[in-house]
Parts: sequence; C-alpha cells; structure tokens
Amino acid sequence: MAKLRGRGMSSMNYPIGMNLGGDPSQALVHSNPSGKFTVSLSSIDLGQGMKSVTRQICAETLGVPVEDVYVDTADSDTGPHCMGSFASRGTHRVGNAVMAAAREARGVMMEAAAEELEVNVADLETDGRGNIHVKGAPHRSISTKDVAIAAQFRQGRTISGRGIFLVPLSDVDPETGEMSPATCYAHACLVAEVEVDDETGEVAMVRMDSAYELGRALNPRLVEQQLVGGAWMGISHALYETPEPYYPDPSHGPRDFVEYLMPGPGDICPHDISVLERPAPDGPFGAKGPGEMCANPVMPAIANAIFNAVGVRMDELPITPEKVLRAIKAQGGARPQARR
Amino acid sequence: MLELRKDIFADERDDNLKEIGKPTQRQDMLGHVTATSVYFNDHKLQGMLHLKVLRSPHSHARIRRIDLSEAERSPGVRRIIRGADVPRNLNTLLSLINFGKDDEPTLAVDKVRYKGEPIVAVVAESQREAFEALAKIRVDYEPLPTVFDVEEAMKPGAPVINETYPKNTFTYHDIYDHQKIRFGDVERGFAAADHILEQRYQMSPIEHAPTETNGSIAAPDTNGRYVVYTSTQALFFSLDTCAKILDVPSNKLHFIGGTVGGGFGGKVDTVTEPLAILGAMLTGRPVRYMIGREEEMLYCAPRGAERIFIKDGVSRDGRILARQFRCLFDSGAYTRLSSYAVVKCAAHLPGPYTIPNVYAEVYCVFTNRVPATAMRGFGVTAVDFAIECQMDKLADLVGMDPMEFRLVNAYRDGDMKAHRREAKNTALIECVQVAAEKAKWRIRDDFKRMSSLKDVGAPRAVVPAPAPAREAILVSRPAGQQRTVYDRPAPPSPEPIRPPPPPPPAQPAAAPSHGAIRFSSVFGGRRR
Amino acid sequence: MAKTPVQFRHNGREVAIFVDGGMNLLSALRDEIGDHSPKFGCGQGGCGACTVLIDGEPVLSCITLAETVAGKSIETADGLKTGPELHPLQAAFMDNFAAQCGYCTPGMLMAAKALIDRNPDPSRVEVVDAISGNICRCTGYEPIINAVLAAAARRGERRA
Amino acid sequence: MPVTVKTFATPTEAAAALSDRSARYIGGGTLVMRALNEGDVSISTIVRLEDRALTQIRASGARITIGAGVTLSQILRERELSFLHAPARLIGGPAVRTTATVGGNLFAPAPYGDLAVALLALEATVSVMSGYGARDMALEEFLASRDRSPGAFVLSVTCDRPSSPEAFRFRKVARVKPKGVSVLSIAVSLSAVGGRVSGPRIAYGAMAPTAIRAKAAERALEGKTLDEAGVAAAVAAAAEGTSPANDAIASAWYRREVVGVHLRRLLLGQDG
Repeated sequence: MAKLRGRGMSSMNYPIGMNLGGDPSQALVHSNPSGKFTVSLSSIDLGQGMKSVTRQICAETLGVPVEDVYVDTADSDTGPHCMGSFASRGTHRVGNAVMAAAREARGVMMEAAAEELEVNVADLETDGRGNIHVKGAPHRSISTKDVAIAAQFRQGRTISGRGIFLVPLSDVDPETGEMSPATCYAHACLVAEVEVDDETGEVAMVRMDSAYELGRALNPRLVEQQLVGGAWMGISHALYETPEPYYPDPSHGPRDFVEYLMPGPGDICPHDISVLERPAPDGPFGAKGPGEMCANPVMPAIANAIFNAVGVRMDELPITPEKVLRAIKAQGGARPQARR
Repeated sequence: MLELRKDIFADERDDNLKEIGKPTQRQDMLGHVTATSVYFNDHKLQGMLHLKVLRSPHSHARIRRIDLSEAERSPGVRRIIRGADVPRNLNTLLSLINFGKDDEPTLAVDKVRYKGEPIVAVVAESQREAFEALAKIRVDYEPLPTVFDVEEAMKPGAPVINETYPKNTFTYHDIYDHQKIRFGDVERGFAAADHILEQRYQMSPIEHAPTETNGSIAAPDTNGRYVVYTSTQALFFSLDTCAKILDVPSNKLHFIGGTVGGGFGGKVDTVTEPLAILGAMLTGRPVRYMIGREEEMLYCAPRGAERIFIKDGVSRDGRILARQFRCLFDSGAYTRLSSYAVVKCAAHLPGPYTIPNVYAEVYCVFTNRVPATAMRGFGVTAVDFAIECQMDKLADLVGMDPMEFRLVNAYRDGDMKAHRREAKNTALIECVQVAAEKAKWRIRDDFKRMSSLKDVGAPRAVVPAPAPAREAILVSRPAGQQRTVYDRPAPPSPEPIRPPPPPPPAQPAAAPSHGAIRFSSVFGGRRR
Repeated sequence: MAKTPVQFRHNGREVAIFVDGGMNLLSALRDEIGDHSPKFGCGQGGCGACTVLIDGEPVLSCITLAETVAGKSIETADGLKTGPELHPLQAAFMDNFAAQCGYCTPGMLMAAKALIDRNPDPSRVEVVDAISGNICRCTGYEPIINAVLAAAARRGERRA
Repeated sequence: MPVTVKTFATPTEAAAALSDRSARYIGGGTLVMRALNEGDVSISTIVRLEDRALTQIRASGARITIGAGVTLSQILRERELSFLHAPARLIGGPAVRTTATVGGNLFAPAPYGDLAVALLALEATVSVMSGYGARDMALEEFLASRDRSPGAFVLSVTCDRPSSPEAFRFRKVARVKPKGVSVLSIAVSLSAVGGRVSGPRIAYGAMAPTAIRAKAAERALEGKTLDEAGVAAAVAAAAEGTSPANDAIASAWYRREVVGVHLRRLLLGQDG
C-alpha cells in the first residue's frame, strides 16, 4: 500500500463577456432629494456580488461614499434591459453601463453645485466623503445633500444618468473562423498537489497555489469569494461530479445531494492565491471578471498532478477512483515521476 | 489566503481610488445572514396553485395517445395543460438573438426525445393533488431507437433525434455542420515537427446543483398584466422568451427576480416561467412551478459533455508548430445554448499559446439525452482541460519543465491569434511566473525574465500563409488508443470520416457573411 | 382535506396552526407561520437548507412530520437576532464573507448554532462535522468554517 | 386521496393499521417523508407508534437491547453503546442523526444502512412486529426477507456488547468527507485466542442489495493471526459471495476490486 504525492500545473486565459459581443446592458442612476443615489438594473445577483460591485463603481464615479448608493436589481418595470448574468459579463458589461450612467449624473450634480457655489464647474472636485469643493479651497464646499436639495427644489434639475454598454456584434467567417470574440481576457496559472492511493485509486487534495490576472480587482474580498469557491468547484468537477456516472450510458443518474458527489467540508485543502491586475482598456476601472474562469485551471492541474504521482494519464472527467485504479492496473502498478 | 501583487503592471494602474479596490462589505450580506433576502419562492400569494409536469419515461418515443380523462376528474385539479394549449409550442432560446431554428416544444406533442421531457402539466390546489393527477394520466408510447454517443449520432443512418436538424448536427452559416478555424497550414507544421501527439479527451456532463432549484411563481396582476417572480439568471431574456412562447406583448409581463440561490448557468433556460404564466392565464390564479431536486438532478439541463481530439506537432526545442482540433459537443436532444458554446470554443482555440498553424472543426451534436446548457466556463472548460493535459504530455515528450514549456509557447501582446486578431493586454507569462514562485517550483532565470510585453510582434504578429485547398483529417480514435509518433506524422487516412462539406455559395458583395452569427437586440424581430 | 391542530413554540412565541395530513415542518413554517427563513433545497433531507432546531437539536424540517412538533420549541434563523443585535454567528458570517448566494446560509447558521450551543469551544473537525449535512455550492466551505470558529471564539471572549 | 396520519399507543394496533397496502410505518421520517415530498402517491396513510419502549436502551450483562425508535444521536450520547459510535457518527449530518432511527436504518436500501452492517457483524437479533404479532429473528434472516413482508416493522434490536474495542471494528468508505454515502462499509467482530482469530464475523454494506455476511472471508480468517500473512487468505476471498451494484457512487467492479484492500487495512488497523 502506498500513498503517492505529485504536483501538476496548468495555465490558461478566459474571454470576458458574451462571445462575439452584441450583448448590451443598461443602467439608470438617480439621486433622491437628499443626495442618496439609486442604481436601477435588471441584472441578476446570483451570489457573484453584482449588487455590490456595481455599487462601488457607481460611488467611485459619482465621487460619493459607497453608503450613499443603493443598487436595486431585477425588476423589468424599473430596471432597464440587461442581457443577463452569465459569460463573465456582469462586472465588465454592467459595470461599464453603471459607470456611464453615474458619469452623466455626476455632470448634473457638479453643474448644480457650481451654480450654488457661483463658480465654474471645471474648478470643482468631489472629496468622496459627500462633499463638493473648489479645487485648492476646501472651505468653499457644499455637501451632495445640499446640492441635491438645491437641484430638486430651486434649480429644477434632475441629478440622474443613463448608461449603456455594448460591444458591437462580430461576424464569424464560415471558412476561416475569423472573428472578434472578446475585448479582454483574464489569465491564470495554478499548481495542484495531490496524494494518490495506488491500491484504491482515491485522490486527495493536498494544496493549491495559484496566480490569477483579472484586470482591476474592484473588491478583493469579492474576488477572493469567486476564486476560493470557484477552485472548490474545480476540484469537484475534476474528481467528483457528473449526472451520468457511466456516460455515454445514461443510467444510474444521481437523484439527490448524497448521490451527486461533491467535495465535503472535510475534503478541502489550503489554497494560496496571488491576484495580478493588468487593467483592461475597456473595463470599468480596468476590471475584467473572475466569475467563470476560476474553476477551469484546477481540473487539468489535478490530472497532471496525478500523472506526476503515479504515472497514469487521466484524460476523462471526472477522474474517479475507478478510472485511476483501472489505469494503474493497466500500467502494472504506479510509476511515480520525478518529484517537483 | 489571497494576496494582491500590486508590484506587477503597477504602471498601468492608478491605485489611488476611494472606493475601487476596497474590501467593502457586500450590499446583500446583512440580508443573507438575517435570512431576509427574498428569493422567488419567498413570495406568498393568496390562493396559490401548484404546477407539476408529467415527464417521459422513454429517451426516444412516438406519442400515440394521451388519455387525460381520469386525471381531469382527479380531486383538486384546476387545469391540465397540453402542448396544444401553448400558443407557440416551438422555440429555441437563441432565436431572441436570431441564431438557430426553433426546435424545442414547451410540452412534447408527437414525440419525446429525452427521458424526462415534459408532456403534460397539471395545475392543482396542492402539490399532493397535482402528483395524484399525474399518476392518473395514461400515455401510449411507441419506443424509437436511441443514440447516446456523439460519434454514433454523427454516423450515416443514425436515428434522427431532432427533425429540425436531420443530420443530428447543428447547422452553421446555413451550410456547414460545424464551425471551422483555419490558420496557416497544419500539415506543413506537422511535416516540420519532431514529434506528433494525437490524443482523445472526454468530459462527462455536469449538473449545476444550485441549492435553490429552478422555479417561478406567476400571478394575474392588475390591469391585465402578469407578475412573475423567478429564479432566472437573465430577466429580459426570460421575459422575451415567455412573450414569444405565449404570444403576448412583452409589456404584459412584469418579471421580478434578482436575488437567486445560485445559478452557475443553470437558470438561463426559462423552463418554468412559460408554464407558470400559462397556468395563471388559464386559471386566473397564482401558480407556482418549482422544480423538485430529483427533477433538477435528472431532467434539467446540465453542462454538456464534450469529446475532444487534439493532434499536435512540436519541435525538439519545445515549440508547438501545429495544432489540430476536432471537438464534439453533446447538446442532448435540443439546441438550447450549445450552438453558441461551439463558436466560443472555436474562438478560444488553440488556447493562450502562439501556434503558427491551427486547424479546428467544432460540432454541436444531438443525442437522446437531457438538453445541455450553459455552465460556468461555458465552451471553454472542457477544451482547456484537454489543452492543458496535452501541454503536460508535450512537455514530457520534449523533456521540458511544464512551466517553462508553457512560457516558451505563451501568447504575448501583439501576437496573432488563430481567429486573426492581435493579442492585447495579455498576462499569461506573469501568471505562470508568479504561480511558480508561490509554489516554489523552480524555473530558470531566463524564464523568470520573460514578459508579455517583451519580444513581441515580428513573425508572431502575422497571419501565416493559408493551406492549399485540402481538408486535413483528424482520425477520431476510440478511448484507450492514444497515439504518439516520434518521427514523421503518419499519412492522413484515405477516407475522411466526414464527407467534405460543399463549397460555400457565392454571396452578393453587399450581404453580410451568410448566416454569420448576427445578434439583433434582444427585442429585435427575427430576420430569417 | 382533514386538518390537524398543532401548537408549539416558534422562536420563543406560542403558535397554533392547522396542518394537512402528511405536511412537513418546512411547509408548516413557511406557509402557515410565514417564517420564510428555512429554505427548500431538496425535500430529501440532503442539503440542510431547511435546518431548524427542535428543543435545541438540529433537524431537517423538510423530512419532519409537522404534527410531531406539538409542544416542542422550534428555533429558526429568523429568531437568531436579539432585537437589532446580530447573533455572534451572523456577525462572524458577515466578517468572513461566508455567504454568496445566501440560500444555504439560514440552514448553515442553525447547524452551527446547534454546535456552539452544546460545544462553546469546537475544534475545526467538530465544525466540519456540524455543517457536513449542509450543502454550499458557492463558497467552498472554508469561509463558513472560519466564521463558525470565529463566532465561538468571540463568544468565549464575551464570557471571559 | 389526502394523507392521513394515524398515531397508536401499542404495536398491535399499529400492525393492524399497516395491513392497509397504502399505509406506511414512519420512524424518523427520513424515508417516508422524502417519499411523500417526491410525490409517492402510493402512500395515503402514515402510521406512527408512540410507545416509550421504542426509545429505550436496556442492558443486562453483555446483552444489550436497543429500541427501534432510538435515534443515531441518542446512540452517540450513550456510553453503553460506544461500540456503535463509529458507524452512527458516519451516517448523515447531525440533523439527520437527530431523527434517523435504528429501526429505519434496517430498512434503508443499499448503499445506505451502515448501522445494519455493524449490527449484522454483531449477530444481532431483531424483534419484528407484523399482523401475526411480534417475533424475534436473526438480523440476517430479517434483511433477507424484509422486502417480502410489507407492513412489518421493527420493535427493537438486541446484540452482545463486544468484549473489547479491538473485538469490534468498523470502516466506511465514502467519497465525500466527513459525511458521504458508502462506496462500501465493513464491520468485523472477532475474538483472538492466543493471538489467533476465533469465530470472526465480517459484514459488508453496499456489496449486495442488503447488508451481508462475508462467509468466505470469515472461514479464511478462522485461526489466523492478524498480520499481513495471516489475513492474506481472507483478503483474497473478500469479494466471494458478494453481488454489489453499479450505482451513482461506484461500480460493482470497483467495489469488488477494493473490498479486499479495505478489509485488510481494517484487520491490520491501518488507516486510509
């Protein structure tokens, strides 16, 4: 009996947004009479943090504290069109739409402030704490609340903005496949260490180290949520999951969370992550989107680690103990490769 | 543990922002921990009815007769819905963006094409009464031959699963049964290679398994509208799909969602909303249609299986000279979104590496299984698994460290990709370097000095000369027959396993490239 | 349909409802009481999203026959706060970003409460066992485990 | 037809009510309530028995009797039952263990029913109630006949407490940690006379439609020492007489392939 350890790696990129573009999203931003802002979207938050990341983008663009912004999602009567929450498009597409809407709203807010302070708009700046003041003269200042009141009740202005973001649709050449699939890509490299039981084919995760390049990390805690949870799903895809355990034979499909195998809280391993930020030229504050690609590098890294540990190639997902054991037996036993 | 490497690409960023880059608490976190976040199923409506569907026990069968007489008399039943009651009982999701033909009924009428396909919906006062009525429905089936393997499905004479696509493959550009990538000349590349490696990879289907199952509640609203609480991942996508299937103006529908118990791609297909709304229309009462867990596991769309064949030519010094793909997407019985994933897959090839000769054919194949749909990493996950396993084998073949092998072939700013666009804003090299450092994986200094911004352009920036007019052949090898050739590639097998496609018809100069995937706005009418 | 009266304590409050024969506790709480904090995830006893405490013990309300809780005391995530003040578990889940979609969170919180009420100073292994019947598809569990350990520690400090 | 819940004070009344084919006996509810939730309309009556005896644990000397209504968490609280803690702890999560009962576990189809595996290796007897009244039978006999006797339910289980911790060993092989359904499970109860195994009893879970005894392995272990050489014959015979299924957890091939490996590790006290 032997438990053999091995390390494997993988590297990859991932396109941001719907392939070929043509997937618009819109946003509306408006202020209430006391300078608190609402972002109206029809975009969905299914856990990825859509509400939170668009809230930060809006606050940054307006120059107000994040507490002064609330994001209202997914009502088709109040939220303008959004293509949907998929294809790693939320941060990039919706974020850009919110940024455009916030920019327009900020323009009105600054004009209203200029009128109140009797200065030129160009001389004003926001302090991000809810005040607008004359550059170099912080004492000549007005709160966003007072600006909103003035705009609403004296100046008759609406502090609001509309935004849309659209990557124009690309054609695809039928003969060569020439196309413009995406405007930016996230990147990753991941190292997985596993322990393989050469008598049972069981594979246990030992640890993972990874580097992800995601454009600007708008909120590191949200990025961490995606990368940690996504890597767990990657382990699950690699070693456990499928509704057709005997594919292409469709029989014996799992019916519940007991039969549908996923790693339990006792199967997880340490995972150290480095995040690189190369801003996307067309991303909101350079952001791309970590949502989808985070699971992908784990699968091949594990397969390659298993080869390093016992010398068998696992070319079919999921890599079950049965597949590993059959391969080891076919090879006449484990053949550990050079330790890495 | 997560660290931000601010030292890398620092000159491309302004890090002095007030809100961006801060670890701000989630706007929805308080709602989550106090269990007050409102999901679709947390809406309680007066007099709510419950909808359940009868699912096919067969993977492929003709429906001879449906007898509802006993079920209609079953206690608590308020309405039984058949295919004939659905205003437009044929749809394909991407018809909203003008891509593909309508090929899937909301409720099966003449034929079932996968086990679990909905045939009849029962709307009753309680779930129990709906279940009891379902048990009283009698359906007379004539079982048909089935096919579950993508390569079997593509063989001449295979059972026709989805009559909309009689060859069991989706149609691209109105003329081809697959999406092509042609870049340089792979045969030239193979001829120049020191090693050829030809391998087969397979990913089984994967279920999204969100903790909240798919579902929706539809209710008659004031002034003749219908309000719909839904778990959809794409509010307007679902709204417009329902407007089309139910043949009502979109402003008759008021969709509310936005807080969803996990999706991962599994809540785009809009399987519950049309029936819930139709139930509300036919009964005048609120109707809830929530998928059960066993239904979700067995009969709701998973991430589709993919079979991938890769043939690589590599030089002794570790440069990949040619890479050829044949990818078969198992779409199940209907198109859903697999047709789109195929094009995304083609665009992704040959992975984040600069290879002068690339050839690919990617197919969307129909089989008698549950239709596949989008999932996290859609179109890319399985092919990245295949490519990265292949990269590891190639490194082994040429005796290189796998990290260094990737660095040698990594794409950089200014390189020409196989889809004929220049690479920009790349960072693969830096990710590999940082991961190696983090994992204490030793790579040589000259590899540590490489950069996505250095040694770019030049020969790597041009579109190479095309191949002479011939179809390169990639033999589909059965599992367990992986092949490595250490000298010259074997000559292509005489018989192509697919007949060569017909030449493209001549196009009027003005027209857009025929059938090029053309997205109208989601509100746009259909063009074909 | 024959209805059966059932009386029990719900988050400290005496309640009486009528239930259908065979109704499970999850439906009773959500549809009859109006407490939507326990979630339907499977109805099979497999995901833990419907976890509540009966007389301090964790149970899956979806596979609990409603009429068997007569005279018992039931706690749900809806009753975790004391007034405006968050329960240490709720605060720790926030600090540790231990929720994404939030659907498993109520069940996770109750499974964790059952543990730290009995065992104020649990080990990581004990925490892992306590949540082992609760499925989370988003977080990878690590932040949840850390949150429960942090909540227990925080309570310890309070007592000290 | 709506579901009716009937609650009785005595086994006899409950047994009478169960003569109705649409009636099901409910223990902890993990099987019956799930069936109802999933839309099993063959159940229209649920029969409950409220009899304190069902939840009692009675020990007299080495002999111990466990009421069918005793829950797995009750077992885990009971020092008298420490020999059953290993299997009990590995079933479900805490919330399942709060309600899942000893009796219910005897009816759980493969790959469930790990407690039955442990009890089988302990040669437990069960008191089974049916229309004909209560009768005691060997657990092995009960498991073989349970699916042919609808309406029967279990009142209690009785077994001998193992003489020492080494005398009873249990291993569950699951994909998911810490709580997962069995790829297979193994229970071994044995005594060693002068370092040699005597009268070993080996039971498997998920190696047949119900928990079964590994008779061939038992014979091969008789009189042997507990070392690599001593257990070799039993390991070689481990899969004999088994008929595991292909299911979502593992294939029959895999179960046969590894049962010997796990039996060896259990007998030699190796982990993993």
